[in-house]
Amino acid sequence: MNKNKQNKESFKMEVRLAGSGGQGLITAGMILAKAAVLTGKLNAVQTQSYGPEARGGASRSDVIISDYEQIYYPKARKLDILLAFNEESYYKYTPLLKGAGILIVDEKYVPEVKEKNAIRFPFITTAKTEIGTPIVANIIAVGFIGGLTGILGKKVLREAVTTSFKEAFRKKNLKALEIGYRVGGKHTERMKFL
Amino acid sequence: MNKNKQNKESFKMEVRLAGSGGQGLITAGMILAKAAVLTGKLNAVQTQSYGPEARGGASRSDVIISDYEQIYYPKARKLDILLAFNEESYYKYTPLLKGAGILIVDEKYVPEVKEKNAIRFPFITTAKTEIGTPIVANIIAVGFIGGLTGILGKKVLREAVTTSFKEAFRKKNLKALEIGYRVGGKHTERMKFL
Amino acid sequence: MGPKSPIYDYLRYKKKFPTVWCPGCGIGTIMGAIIRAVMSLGYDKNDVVMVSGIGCSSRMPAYVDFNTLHTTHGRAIAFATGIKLAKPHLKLIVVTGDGDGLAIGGNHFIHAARRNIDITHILINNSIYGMTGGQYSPTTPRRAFAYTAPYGNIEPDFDVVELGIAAGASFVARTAVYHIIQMGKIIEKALKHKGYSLVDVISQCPVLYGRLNKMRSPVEMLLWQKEHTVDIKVAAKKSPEELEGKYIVGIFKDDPDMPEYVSEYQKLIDSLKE
Amino acid sequence: MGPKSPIYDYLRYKKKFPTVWCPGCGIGTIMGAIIRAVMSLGYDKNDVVMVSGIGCSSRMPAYVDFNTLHTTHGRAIAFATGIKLAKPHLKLIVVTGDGDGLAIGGNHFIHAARRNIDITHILINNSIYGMTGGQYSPTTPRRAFAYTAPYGNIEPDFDVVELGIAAGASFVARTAVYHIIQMGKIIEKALKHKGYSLVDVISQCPVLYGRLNKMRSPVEMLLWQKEHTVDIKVAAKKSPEELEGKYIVGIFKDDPDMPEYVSEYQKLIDSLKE
Amino acid sequence: MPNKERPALVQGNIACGYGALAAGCSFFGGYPITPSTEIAEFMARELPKRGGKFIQMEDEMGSLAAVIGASIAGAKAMTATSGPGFSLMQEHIGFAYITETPIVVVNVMRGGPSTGLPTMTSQSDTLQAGFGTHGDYYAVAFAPSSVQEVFEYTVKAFNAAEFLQTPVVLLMDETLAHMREKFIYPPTDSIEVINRKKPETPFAWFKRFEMTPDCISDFPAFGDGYRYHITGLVHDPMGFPTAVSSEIVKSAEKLRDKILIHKDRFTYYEKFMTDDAIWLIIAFGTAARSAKQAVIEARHHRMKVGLLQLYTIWPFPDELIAELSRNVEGIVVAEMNMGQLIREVKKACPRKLPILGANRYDGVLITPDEIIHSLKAVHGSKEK
Amino acid sequence: MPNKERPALVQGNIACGYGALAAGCSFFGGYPITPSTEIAEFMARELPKRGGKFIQMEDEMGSLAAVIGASIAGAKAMTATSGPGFSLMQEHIGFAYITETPIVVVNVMRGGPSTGLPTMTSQSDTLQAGFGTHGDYYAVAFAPSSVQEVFEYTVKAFNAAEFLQTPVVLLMDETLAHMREKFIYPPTDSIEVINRKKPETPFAWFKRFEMTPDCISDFPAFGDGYRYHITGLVHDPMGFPTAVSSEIVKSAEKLRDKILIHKDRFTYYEKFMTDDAIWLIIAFGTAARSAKQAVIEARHHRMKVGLLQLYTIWPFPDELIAELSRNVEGIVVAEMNMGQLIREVKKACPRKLPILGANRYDGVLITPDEIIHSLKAVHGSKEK
Amino acid sequence: MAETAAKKPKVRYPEGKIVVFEKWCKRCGICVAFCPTGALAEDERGVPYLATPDKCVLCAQCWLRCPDFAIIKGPEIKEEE
Amino acid sequence: MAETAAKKPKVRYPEGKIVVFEKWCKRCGICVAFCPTGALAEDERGVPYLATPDKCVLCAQCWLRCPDFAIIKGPEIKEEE
Ligand SMILES: Cc1ncc(C[n+]2csc(CCOP(=O)(O)OP(=O)(O)O)c2C)c(N)n1
Ligand SMILES: Cc1ncc(C[n+]2csc(CCOP(=O)(O)OP(=O)(O)O)c2C)c(N)n1
Ligand code: SF4
Ligand code: SF4
Ligand code: SF4
Ligand code: SF4
Repeated sequence: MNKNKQNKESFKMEVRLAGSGGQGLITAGMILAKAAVLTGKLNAVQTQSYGPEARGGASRSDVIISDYEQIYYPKARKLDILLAFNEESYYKYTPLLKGAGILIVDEKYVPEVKEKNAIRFPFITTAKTEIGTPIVANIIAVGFIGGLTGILGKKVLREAVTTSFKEAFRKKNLKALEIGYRVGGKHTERMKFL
Repeated sequence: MNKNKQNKESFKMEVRLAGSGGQGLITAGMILAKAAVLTGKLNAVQTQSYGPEARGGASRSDVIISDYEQIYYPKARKLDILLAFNEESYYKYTPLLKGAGILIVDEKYVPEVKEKNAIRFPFITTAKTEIGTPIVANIIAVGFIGGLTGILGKKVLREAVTTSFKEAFRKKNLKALEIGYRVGGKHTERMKFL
Repeated sequence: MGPKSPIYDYLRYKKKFPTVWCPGCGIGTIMGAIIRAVMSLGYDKNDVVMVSGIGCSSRMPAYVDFNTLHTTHGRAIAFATGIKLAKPHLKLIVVTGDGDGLAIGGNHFIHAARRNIDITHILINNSIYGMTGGQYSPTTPRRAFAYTAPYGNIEPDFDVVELGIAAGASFVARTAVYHIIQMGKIIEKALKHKGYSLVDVISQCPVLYGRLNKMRSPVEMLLWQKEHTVDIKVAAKKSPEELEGKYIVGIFKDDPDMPEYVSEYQKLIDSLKE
Repeated sequence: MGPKSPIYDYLRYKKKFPTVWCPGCGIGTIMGAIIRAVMSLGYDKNDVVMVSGIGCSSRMPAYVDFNTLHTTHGRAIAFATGIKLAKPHLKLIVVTGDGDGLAIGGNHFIHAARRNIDITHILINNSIYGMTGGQYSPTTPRRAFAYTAPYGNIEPDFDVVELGIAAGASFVARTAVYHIIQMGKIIEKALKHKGYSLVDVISQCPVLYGRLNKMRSPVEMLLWQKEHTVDIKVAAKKSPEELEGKYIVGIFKDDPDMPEYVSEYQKLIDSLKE
Repeated sequence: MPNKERPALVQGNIACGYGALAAGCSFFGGYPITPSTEIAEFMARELPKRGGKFIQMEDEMGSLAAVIGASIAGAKAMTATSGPGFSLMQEHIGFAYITETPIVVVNVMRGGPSTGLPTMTSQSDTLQAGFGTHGDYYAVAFAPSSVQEVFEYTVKAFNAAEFLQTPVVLLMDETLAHMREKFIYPPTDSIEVINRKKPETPFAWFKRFEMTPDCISDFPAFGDGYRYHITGLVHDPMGFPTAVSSEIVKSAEKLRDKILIHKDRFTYYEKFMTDDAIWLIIAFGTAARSAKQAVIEARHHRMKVGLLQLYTIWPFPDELIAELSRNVEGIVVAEMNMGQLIREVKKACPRKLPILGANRYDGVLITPDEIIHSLKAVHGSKEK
Repeated sequence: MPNKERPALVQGNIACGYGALAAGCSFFGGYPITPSTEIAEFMARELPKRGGKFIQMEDEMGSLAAVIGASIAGAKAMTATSGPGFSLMQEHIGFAYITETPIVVVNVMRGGPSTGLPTMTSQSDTLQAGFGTHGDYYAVAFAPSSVQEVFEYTVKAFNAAEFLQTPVVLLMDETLAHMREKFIYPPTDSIEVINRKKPETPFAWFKRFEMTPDCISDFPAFGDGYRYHITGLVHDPMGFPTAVSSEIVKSAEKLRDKILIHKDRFTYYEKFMTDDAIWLIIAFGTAARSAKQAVIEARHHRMKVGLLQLYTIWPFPDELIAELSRNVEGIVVAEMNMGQLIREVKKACPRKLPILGANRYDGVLITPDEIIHSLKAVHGSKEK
Repeated sequence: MAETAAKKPKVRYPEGKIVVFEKWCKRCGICVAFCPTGALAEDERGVPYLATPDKCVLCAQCWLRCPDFAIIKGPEIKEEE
Repeated sequence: MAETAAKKPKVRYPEGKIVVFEKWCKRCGICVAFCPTGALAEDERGVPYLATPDKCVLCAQCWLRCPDFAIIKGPEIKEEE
C-alpha cells in the first residue's frame, strides 16, 4: 500500500466518477470500491446520486477508499481524483478538486479543458476501437485509476471485475481493465503530489 | 318555569332513561331535549351510550335540561330522575340518584324495587293495551316525565313529538304522550323535594 | 352444561352466544352451513382458519371454534393469503360482507382470484352496509334505498359472479340463504375445491335493507330470494326477458385444472432445490 | 422558436422535451395518438383534463398542454371521478400503467367501470413496473421474467378486457402500439363514447421488460406485438388453439345505452327540483 | 334543515353538515364509518337538492382522491371519517398538502388503535392529525366542543382550507358527534365565508405555485382556462417537477411558512377564568366541557383554577402556552387518550413546571372529578 | 449471498436482506417502491431457495396484511417500503400493534410529502414512524447508519419484534440504502436470534393475551393446536372484544407497558466523544456519519463537541437525553428534514438549553460543514 | 359465562323431536314460517315451540334455517344439569 | 428553456418531406425499421435521416410511430431563425 507516499498518518482517497446515465459509472465506482474491500486491508464506500427520475438522467458515483476503520461522511468533498465523461460533469465538479487533485477527462467528450495538468484520454473511443464496444469504457477508467494510483493491486481489480460480470461479458471487461491499467500506470508520478 | 320551585338561583335537571336497545329510549331522550329547546328559554343536551356494537345491546340516554347559558359536562352525574325499563338499568343506575331524586320504573320489567318511594308504572303494558303497540311506551315515558316535572309545557311536548315522527306514526305517539302526561301529572308533588 | 350436538363442538357457544346479529339476519344461517360443511368434510378444527374483515358478517369468526382472525375492513383476503402461503396445509375460509369484500376489499378479491390461491371466500351479500347502519354497497341494486341513497341508488351493482370469473377464480358459485340445502352443498364443494373458490351468498338484512326497501320481515325477505332466484340449469332454458331481475344460482365455474398459487410456489421451491 | 405543426400546440414542448422515457418506449407513441385523437375531435384544450397516477406512463400529463394532474400511485381514476362529477363538461382522460391501473389501482378501476362514469381510461400495458425498475405486474405473463420474478413469474395475468366488461364498463377495447392506425381510431372512439371507456394498449418497455425477456430492441418488441395480436374479426373465425398465446385486438364492447353516472346524477338533481 | 327562526335540537354530526353547506361546500366524497356516518347521510340527502354532489366511493383512498379532484375542479369539498379511514387517508392528505389543494377532512374520533372501540369516544388521533403523513408536514386542525361550535368550526375549517390552500382537519369525538344540543342558526350575513384566491393575471404570466410574500398563490379551477400542471412531486412555481436544490428548499418552505405566517389568524382558543388562575387546565373537544365544569367546582373549593380551551390544535399554539404558563404553578392537560396533547404542552413550556395529564382511555367521556383529581395531584407535586 | 470468509462490498438494501435471513425471516410480502425495491428483489431471489415465501402483493395494505397473516401462521415476516407506502400501511401497523403481532417494516426514507423526491435522501418520516397510526400507539423504530449496521439492526428489529410481539420499523434513508460499503459477515454464532414466546400451558388454560408481569404473552401460531381469536377490536385476555372499562384500560396499558418495561433493553445508541463535550450533537442514520465527521473537525478547532448517535428512535430515549443534556451548554440536532427529532429533544431536556437544528431538506445528505455551522450558531446563541 | 346457554329449556319439546333454546332465540319467525308441516307455532312472546309434535317429521328445515342455533334436533341432545 | 428545441436541424430533410429533430430523437430505430419504402436510414450516430428522399411517400408511419415527436411532416414546418 502506498500509504507512505501519502505522507500522512492515515490514508484516504476521494474519487468522483461523473458523466451521463448509461455510461456505467456507477458500476465503475462499485468495482473500484469492491477491489479496495477485497484487499482485506482497505475500507471503501461508494455512493451515487440520481436525478429526479428513478432511471436515466445525469449519473455520478463517489468512491472513498481509506485505511481508516470507519469512513464517516460517505460522499466525496475535496476530490483527489475526478473522472469526467461529459462536459457538464467537468464544469460542475472540477472546482471540488484538491490543489493537487487529478482531473481525468475523456478527451473526445470533454474537448475543451482549461486545466493544463489534466489527464486526457479517449476512453470511449478506445473502448470502441480496441474492444469493439463503447460500454466497456467505464472499465478502462477503472483500470486507469487503478494503474494511476497503484493502491489497488491488479489482482484484486481483476477479481472485482470478474465477480461483477456474467461469464459472457467478463473477457471484454478484463481486457478493458488491462488497457486502462497500462495507460494509467504511466501517470503514477502524479500521485506524489496528492 | 318552575325555577322557583327548585329553590335555587338557577335550574338544572339531569335525567337518565335506561333500558335495552329497541325500547326507543334514545328517541325519548331526544324528544324531551327537543321540547326543552323549543321552549326558547331552556337549554338542553342529550347524549347516549352505545355498547361495543354499532347496533343493538344496552341503551342509555341522558338528558340535561337547564336554564344556564351553557351546559358544560354533558352527561348526567347525580340523577334527578331515573327511568329504568329493565332490571339491569335499575341496579346499575339507582345509586346515582340524588337524595330526593325520582326513580321511575316499568313495574312489569323491573318487578323488584327496594326503594319505597319509587314510582312504578306499567309503561309497556299500557302502550300495548291502550294504544295497541309496545313501541310507544317510550313516548308514554316522555309524557310522564313532562307531566311529573311540569317544566315543559304540553304544547312544546306535543310539538316535539309531532316533528319527530312521520305522519303515519304521529297520532299514536301523541296519544301516548297524552296518557303519560296525565299519569305523570299525579306525581308533581315529588318535585318539591328535588 | 350446555347443549350437546356435534355442531356445538364447533361453536364458542359458552362464551359468545347469543350472537350480535339482528333477529332474522341471514349471517347466522350461513355460519351454520359453513360449519356443517366443515363437519361433513371431517376437517380437523386445528387446521381450519376463518378470516374476516369488518362488518356484521365479519363478526362470524368470534363464534366458531377454529383459528379465527377478525382483521381490518376489506383486507381479510390479503391476510388469508399470508397465512396460506406461510402454512399451506391450513384450510382458509374467508367471510366478507359485500362492502367488505367488494367495495374497500375489491382489489384483494380480484387479485387473489387472479392468483387462484387456495382460499374459500364466502361473500355474504346482503346488498347493504349493515354494521355502519345501512349505506348502499356495490351490490345494492339500482333504485333501491339506503341511507346514503335516500332518493334511490343511481349506481349499477356488480355481477359478482362475472367479476370473479373474469378475475380468474377457478370456482365461482352463487346461492341464497333461502336455498339452504343448495347453499350447504355449494359451500362444501367450494371448501373441497383447490384454488380460489368464491361463493356469493344472497343474504337478508331485515332491519336495514329490509326496512328501507319495504320488506318488513325476515320471512318476507327469504321469500323474495325464492322468487328472484333461478337455478342455473333452469335458467339455461329461459330467455333473457324471463330472467330479467332474477339472480341465477348454482355453480358457474368449477375448474380443478387451473394452476393454484401455493402449489406453483412449491414447485418453484422444489425446482430450486435440484 | 420551436417547431411549427399543429400537434406542437398540444405539447409543452418548450419546457419539457425531450421526455423522460427511454429510447423506443411506447408511451410517447401513445401520447401522440391521444393528442391526435383530441385534435381530430376538435376539443378545446381548456376542456380537456388528463389525470395520471405514478409510473413511467403517468408522466405523460406533464408533456401535454391540457389541464393536467399527476396524482398518487393507483388513484388517478378516483381523482378523475371527483373532477368529472364537480365539472361535468370537462373531458376526462386517465392514463395509467398496468401496475398503476390494475395492481394498486385495481379497485378504483372496477368501481369506476361499474358506475360507468364518463372517463376515458388509457391503460398503457407494458407488462412490467417500469418506473421502479422492472418488477412483475398483474399483466406480466406467466413464466416471463422480472426482477421480482427471477425464476419466471408464477402468477397468471389479468385479461384486462374481460375484467373491464365484467366490472361494467360500457366501452372496452384492446390495441397495441404496433397497430398505430387502429390505436388512433380506437382512442378517438373511446373519447367520443359517453360512459367509462377502457382502452388496453399493449406497449413496449424495451429497457426492462425487453431486456429481461430477451427482446433486445424496441423494433423487435413491436414485431412481437404484430405477431402476437389478432384482430377481433379475424379471431372470431379461429379456433381456441390457433388463438393460444395471442392477444385479440379491437373493440369488444361499445354500448352507448348504458346509463352514465354523471348524467344519472344530473337526473336526480333535476328530479329534486320539481 | 334547521328552522332558522327558532332554537333547535341538533346533533353534532348534523351541525357539521349545516356548517359545510353554510361554508359553500358542494361536494362530499366519503366512505361510511362509525361514528361519522350521519354526516355522509346528511350530505347525501341535502347536496343533490342544491345541485351539489355526493358520492360514496369504494374506499377512503378513493374518497379523498375524489374530494381533492373536486376541489381542483373548483368545488368546496369535504369528507368525513374516523380513525381507520383517517389512517388510510394519510397519503392523500400529504398530496393535498403538497399540491396546495383546499379540502376539509372531518375525523370523528373513536377508540383506537385499529378497529379499537368503534362506538366509543376518544381523542386519540390528535398526534396523527399532526404527523400522520410521510414527509415534512405542517398540519391545520380545529376541534369544537359543542354542537353550536361544530357549525362554527366547520365553517372556519373551510375558510382556513380555502385561504391557506391546504387540507384542514376537523377533529370531533364520538360524544360530540352524537350529542344533541340546543343550536341556533346564526344570521346568514354573520357567517364569514372565505374563498380561495383566483388569478387576475393573464394565462401567459400565470404560475400556479408562484412564490408570494404571504405564500398564497392564485388558484384557478381546472376548466377556467388556465391550463397548468399539478403533481405530488416536489415542483417549481409552474407546477413541474424539480430536482434543483434551491427550488426544492423554496417549495418546502413555502408550504411551511404559509401555515406559520398565518398562524395567528387561525389560532382559536378560549381562556376561561384564567386571569387570576394559579393552576391551569388545558383541554379541547368535549374534554374541555368536563374541564370547565371542573374549574367551576374547583373554584367552589377555593382553588384558583383556569382553563385554556384550544380550538386550534394544529399548528400547536406554543407561544400561547408559553405565555400562560408564566403565571401558573402547574398545568393539567385533560384528554381522552394516553397523553398526546401533553407532549406538545411540555415542549411549549419554557419553564420547568409540573405538568400532569388527566387521561381517560376507556371510551367514556372524562369526568370533572377526574380532572379535579389530577389538579390535586399537580398541586401536591408542586408542594413536594 | 456474501462470502462469509472475506470482507465484501455490499449495498445497504442488500445488507438488510442478509440481516433478515440471518434473523430467520421466511416471509416477505411487499409492493415495489423506490428506494427500497432492492430489498424485495433480493428476497424474491433468496427466499424460495430456502423454502421461504416471497409475494408481491397488489398494494401496500395487502402487503402488510399478508405479512401479518404470515406472522400469525408462525413465520418471521417483513415488508419494505418508502414514504407513500408507509402512509398506506398505517392502518395495519395499528392492527399489528393491537393484535401483538411481530412484524418488521423497513421504511427507506425519501423526500416527501406525497411523491415528493422519490430518488433522493431524507429522514422526514421520523415523526410518522412514531405517530402515524390512529389511536394511542407506542412505536418501536431503529435506525442504522452504515451497511454493517443495517445488517445488525435488521436482526435487532426482528428480535425486538419477536420479543415484544409488536411491529418494529427499521428506518433507513436513501443514501444508506443505495450505499455500497465494506461488510463483514459476522460469525454465525455471534448473531443473537430471539424467537417469540411459545406456550407451555395446555390449550384449556391458554389465553393468547394473558396479562403477565412483563406484559409478554404466549404466542402459538395458527395451526399449532391452540385455537384462539384475534381481532383489531379492543379485546380481553382471551382475545374477544370487550367494552368493559377495566378490561379496555388494562389492554391499552399492557400494550404501552410492554414497550416501556423493556425500553432499556431495546434502546441502542452510541456516545461519540461526549465525555468532555460541552456541545452535543444528536443525530441518527447517515446524518450521524456527517455529524461524526463534524465532531472530528470541530475538535480540530478545539471545540469540545460530542455526538449522541441514536439507533433507537422510538421509544424516544428521553432519560438518556435528559442525562446528557445536564453537562452541556447547547445541543444541535442534525437531521434531514425540517426539524422532527428536535421536537423530542426539546421535550426531553429538562433544562432550558439552546437547542438548534441543523437541517437539510433538499434531498441531499447533510454535510459536516452544515452541522458545524449550526454548532457555531448554538455557541453564539449561548453567549448572547 | 355459560349462563346464557345453561338454563334448561322448558319441556315443551317432546323427546326425539326438536328443541328450542329460548335464550338464543331472537323470535325472527323463520322456523315457524318454513316448517313444511306446520308443526311449529309461536307462543305469545313470539318464541316458537312444537305445537303439534306429531306433525314434526324432522325434516331439518327449522334447525338448518335458524340463524341463531336456537333449534336442534332432539335425539342428539342430552341436557345435563 | 426553449434551447433544446431551438437549434435548427441540419438540412438533411428536403422541403416538403419529413424532418427529424435531433435534440429529441433518442435513436430508438423505430422510424427506420417501419419506414415502408426504405427512405429513412440511420447515420453513424444512430440518428435517422431521409437517405432517399424520393422514396418518401409521406405515409405517416415514421411520425406516427416516433415516440418522441422527433419527426414531423415537412410542409407543416416553418423553421424560423
Ligand atoms: C377502513 C375502514 N373504513 C370504514 C369502516 C367502517 N365500516 C365497518 S363495517 C363497514 C361496511 C359493512 O358492510 P358489509 O361489508 O356489506 O358487511 P355487513 O355489515 O353488511 O355484513 C364499514 C364501511 C371501517 N371499519 N374501516
Ligand atoms: C403508494 C405507492 N406505492 C408504490 C409506489 C412506487 N411505484 C411507482 S411507479 C410504480 C409502478 C409502475 O408500474 P406501472 O404502473 O406498470 O407503470 P410504468 O412505470 O410501467 O409505466 C410503483 C410501484 C408509489 N409511488 N406509491
Ligand atoms: S344490521 Fe343487517 S346484516 Fe347486520 S346483523 Fe342486523 S340484519 Fe344482519
Ligand atoms: S422503463 Fe420502460 S416503460 Fe419506463 S420509460 Fe423506459 S421503456 Fe418506457
Ligand atoms: S329461527 Fe331460530 S331465532 Fe328465529 S324464531 Fe326460530 S328458533 Fe328463534
Ligand atoms: S422513432 Fe423517433 S426517437 Fe426513434 S429513431 Fe426515429 S426519430 Fe429518433
